[in-house]
Amino acid sequence: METFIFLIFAALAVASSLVVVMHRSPVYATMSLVVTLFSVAVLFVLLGAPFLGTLQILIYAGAIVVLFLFVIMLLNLQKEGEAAGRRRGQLWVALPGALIFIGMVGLVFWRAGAPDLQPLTEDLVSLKGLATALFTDYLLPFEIVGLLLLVAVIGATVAARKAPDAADDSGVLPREDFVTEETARKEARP
Amino acid sequence: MNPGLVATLLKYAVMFGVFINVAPIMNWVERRACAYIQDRPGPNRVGPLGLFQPLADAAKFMFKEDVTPAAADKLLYLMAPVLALLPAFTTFVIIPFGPDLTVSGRTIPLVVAPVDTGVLLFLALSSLAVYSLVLAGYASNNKFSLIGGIRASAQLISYELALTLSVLAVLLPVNSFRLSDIVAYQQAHVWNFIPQILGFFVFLVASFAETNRLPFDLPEAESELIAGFHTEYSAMRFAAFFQAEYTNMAALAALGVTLFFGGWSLPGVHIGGWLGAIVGLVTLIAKIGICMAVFVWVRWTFPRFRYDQLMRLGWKVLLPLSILNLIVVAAMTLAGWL
Amino acid sequence: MLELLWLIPILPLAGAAVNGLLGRRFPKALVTAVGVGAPLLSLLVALGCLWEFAKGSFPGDAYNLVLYAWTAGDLSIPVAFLLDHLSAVMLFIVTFVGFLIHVYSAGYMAHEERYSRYFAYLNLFMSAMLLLVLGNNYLVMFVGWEGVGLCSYLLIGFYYDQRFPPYAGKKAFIVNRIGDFAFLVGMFALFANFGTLNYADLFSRISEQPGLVTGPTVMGLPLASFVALCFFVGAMGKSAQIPLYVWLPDAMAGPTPVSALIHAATMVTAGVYMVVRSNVIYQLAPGVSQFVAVIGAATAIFAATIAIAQTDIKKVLAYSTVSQLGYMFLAAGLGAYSAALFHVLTHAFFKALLFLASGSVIHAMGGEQDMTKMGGLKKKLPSTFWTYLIGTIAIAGIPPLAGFFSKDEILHAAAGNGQWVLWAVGLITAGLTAFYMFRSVFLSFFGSFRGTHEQEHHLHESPPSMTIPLWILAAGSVVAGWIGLPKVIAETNQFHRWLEPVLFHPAGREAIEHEMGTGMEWALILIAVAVAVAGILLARSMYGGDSGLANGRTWAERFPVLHRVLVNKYYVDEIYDALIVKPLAGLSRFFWKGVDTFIIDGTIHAGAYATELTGEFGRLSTTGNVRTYALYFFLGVILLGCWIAFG
Amino acid sequence: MSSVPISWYLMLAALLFAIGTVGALTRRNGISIFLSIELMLNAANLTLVAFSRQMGDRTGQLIVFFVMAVAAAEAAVGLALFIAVFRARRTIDINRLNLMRG
Repeated sequence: METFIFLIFAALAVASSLVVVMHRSPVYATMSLVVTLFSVAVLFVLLGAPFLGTLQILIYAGAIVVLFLFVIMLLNLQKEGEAAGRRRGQLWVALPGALIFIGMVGLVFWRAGAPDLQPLTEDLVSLKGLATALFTDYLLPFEIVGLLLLVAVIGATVAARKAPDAADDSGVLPREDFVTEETARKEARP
Repeated sequence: MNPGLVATLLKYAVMFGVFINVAPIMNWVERRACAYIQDRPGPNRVGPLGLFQPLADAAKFMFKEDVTPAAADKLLYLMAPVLALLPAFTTFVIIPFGPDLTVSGRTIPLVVAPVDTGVLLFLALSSLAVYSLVLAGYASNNKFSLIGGIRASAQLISYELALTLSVLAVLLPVNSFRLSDIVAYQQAHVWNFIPQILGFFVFLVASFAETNRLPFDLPEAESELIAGFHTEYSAMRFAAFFQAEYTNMAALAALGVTLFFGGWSLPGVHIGGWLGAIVGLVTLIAKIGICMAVFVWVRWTFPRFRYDQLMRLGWKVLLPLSILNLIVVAAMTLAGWL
Repeated sequence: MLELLWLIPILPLAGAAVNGLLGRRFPKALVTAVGVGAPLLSLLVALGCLWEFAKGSFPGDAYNLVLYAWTAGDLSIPVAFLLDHLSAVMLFIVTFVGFLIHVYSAGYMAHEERYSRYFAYLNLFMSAMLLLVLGNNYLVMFVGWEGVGLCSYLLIGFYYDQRFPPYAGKKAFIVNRIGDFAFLVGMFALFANFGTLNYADLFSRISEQPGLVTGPTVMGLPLASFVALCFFVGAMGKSAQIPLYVWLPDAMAGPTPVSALIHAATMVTAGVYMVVRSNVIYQLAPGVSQFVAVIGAATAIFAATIAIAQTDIKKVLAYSTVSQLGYMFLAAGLGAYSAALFHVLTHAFFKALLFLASGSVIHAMGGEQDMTKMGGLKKKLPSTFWTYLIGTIAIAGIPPLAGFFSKDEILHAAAGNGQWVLWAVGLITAGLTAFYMFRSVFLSFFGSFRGTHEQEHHLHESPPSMTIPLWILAAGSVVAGWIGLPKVIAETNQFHRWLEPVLFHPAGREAIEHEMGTGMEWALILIAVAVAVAGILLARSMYGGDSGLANGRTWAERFPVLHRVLVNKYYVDEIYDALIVKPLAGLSRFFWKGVDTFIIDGTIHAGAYATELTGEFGRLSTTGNVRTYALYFFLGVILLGCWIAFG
Repeated sequence: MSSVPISWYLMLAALLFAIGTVGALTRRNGISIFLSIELMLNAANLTLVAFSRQMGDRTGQLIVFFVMAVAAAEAAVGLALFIAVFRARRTIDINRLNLMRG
């Protein structure tokens, strides 16, 4: 049963990740990534980490990828065209590299054999244990990650904001879905 | 066959039966209530009091032509309604609808999926609902739809934060993600909306936004975006969106009553066995019904927000309020008052 | 009451903070209320404290109030206030004169745009000055010392939108810095040897064992002499003695009340206060004391001669201040510390009065400071004229006004010590003082008006907020001297007796004054008064009447070289410029062009060029395309992985 | 119950990682590169969880948690940068953003 589920979702993950990498439309690529993420989440649950599986969906699929999609639509990105100067060379180096990498890992496992998975312990699955470790032994990294997120929020806001003077000088109307009270009043003035 | 699997399938069948019927019933309720509020009769031709109106609508949806715009992205256009239904019909699996049942020596918890990460799973699944709106908007290849889709993604992400934080505050004193534990806690103490009234209001407002209901129906705003992301949809695909919207509402209402109003339980009532299960289910349905009525009432009473107001409310009012609520509840929990 | 001592400096500080931070938004009346109210409250508290102090309702000679200890590692400096007989006198001068000048300022600065800023600075000055006076150790004094320096800088450059004032402020700051440096070095020397800067600890240990300071040497000098010299160099800067006096005349670029308060009555006397405070050390360094006296006398006569030729009324007063400060140091150097402080007290009254009255004149003249354009103001500005005249008589040393008594005591000390040269210099200076002060009176107030018609039309007496302080100060200028009547008139010198607890008399250096006969004393007094009267009469004969200005010109033409030298202030600024500023600038330019640009930059450029050359080759690998870099990275990872897996 | 050997999980992770790497190295669209990087991060996460299971140590799971947080931060900042770049250049084609060419 477990093997069966693993095989299904592993195949799904590989297939969808190939779509992510190969499809020329960013929207399809993004949606395929959701499938990959979902498959990996299932594998997390199989490995005895249901909390991480849920988080994977909640954070990755529910927030991060939505953000990708949001930006794709905001910029209205179209399919990657066959523009001039396409670099084939890049592919001919990257592909053998990736194959070497896989071969390398495979060789390591071929040498080491395939030990069975350790049995699942109650302690490993329990949410309480995870939370306790997070807020005691790993409190400092946790705080640092919190700080990192705060910095990222501020940085993202600053980076994505329109330059205030440029917006005023160009005389270009703000985009309609971002018309605020102030800009509306400014426009109304003769 | 595995008896556990059978029980799960049966439980799912019960909940599915409840939630699939929300949309037709609400269709009728909404139209009649709207008419009542606007001082007009509303649909009253089909059957007594127009009660068979939903059937007529369903028939109409089935026989209408299913149009796909020529410039649309066919695959995504097809997937969007399906994606809308998917979270709608999975989220309710974690809602408990009665006390534990003992059948031939086996204890069966009356919840479809009694998982440890209960509430989180609900949030995770419901967060996927945004994809259908965004994809529908994108695939239609129509600027109104696209704007509706962008608005939907921004709005849903923004209000998810406040919603999640208000839910987290409920979990703190209970010390568990399982909704059945939360119900048990409320049975033992008092319904959560009393100590956490602030959290409840944040939850209420955020759930209006999460379901794209007025006053937060910016993604579909008829007057400016025609119908937003589902402008191009017709016939059964439109019906799927319709169904998904009401099912989502019902699921959020179910979560709300479970978190804040004791779920299937009633204060002072402790009945076990089959009777208890039935009473629990009926109580849950009744509570969901009251919540849905509030949804309808609010929809026809409030005007729509402007987009910037919506964002300001979400980030500058609800989010700080929910954080405040979380801090207060955490402090009270630490102090042992909850 | 005495435990409220800390309020005295804090109140003006609070006023400064309020006006400085919020004053722009306040209405003018509120700014005035805060700016004048804070010194008033401070004055009231100070008077209460002085009353308690005079009653002596505490053990010992001095009252100590420790606020908190400033601690850094092993070092602990208590921030503490001290009220003894010496700081009591200074406290009275600063709060009383300071308050009057604040009142005057409210009228004088009424039309000033930066009104609130002015009061913020002035209050801050009060606070710093009080800190200087009240501190119970040298470090607290130094904090106040630097604070008043800062405020002086800010207020001299108050009209910063004009050309000259910012320059003058900078000059004052830099010149003072030289003195401050010496002061600091002196403090370090004391601290290194005693581990404390507390007056009481230091002085009691020194007076019990004078060997502690006369024994060890620093740079070839006995410790006492070294410290005394350092402190005196500090005082030279702050109190404008030769050779560091040059900033004070330029400081007149600030508003006139500021000149009165900071550059006449209080701040510039801080040096005198410091020397008197350190009298224990100076008594043990007789050589340095003699040096102080000589410098003081030289400054006195030097400045007085310059003042004769000046036509700017404020410049006359400024040089007169330098000259009077020279008197004070003369007294301090002679060991007549009470006489020095007595002169500080009387000078505070009459010099503040003179400055304020001149301010009133300038106010009436619409900003005109040149006496050659005045004349005949007696009738138009009666209050101003009478008060200015009282101040002039006081400074000229005519009995029974204040200046006479203090100046007489200084001359008496010189004669009593047998220093007849210094006595003669002081006497000549007294005559010159009487001459140039009456010269300014005759030029400004007598004769006929020489300004423009428009100015004449606008002539008006100043408002009461300005004239009332004038009259109060005039009264002070008359009576302030009576607290220190000389022996020949009164039984004992009250002021002398008051200061007795803080003065130190080492064995073998008693003053000789007791041995002088009464007749001799009367003779000296008469000579001094006669010289002063002669100066006045000379001024009247030269400058009295309508032809005063023309007479002056004739005299100037008779001695063209002398006149030019005096008008140009002995070319001291030019000499400093040629001897110090120019060579320093040249040296800096050498370091800039020669050392920095050529040697240092050249080395770096060579390195940079080598780097650039390397970069020219290295850049071939950077395509600017992120993916290329990522590819390098990936290949590196693979190689590393192979090495780990198979190596 | 037959259990899946850990090496299967790890091989799968290696495969996903390789796919992500090739994507990141060959795609020209900035967003696509980002997606590939997310893929690589997920492969790493899978490895961590698998080893965590095998070693019976939950540190691996905790690190996955941190990786997710960092990925969220990275996505927020990265996408904001893309918006800014797009405003200035009207494109997020990586090949055309070569101002840093030596």
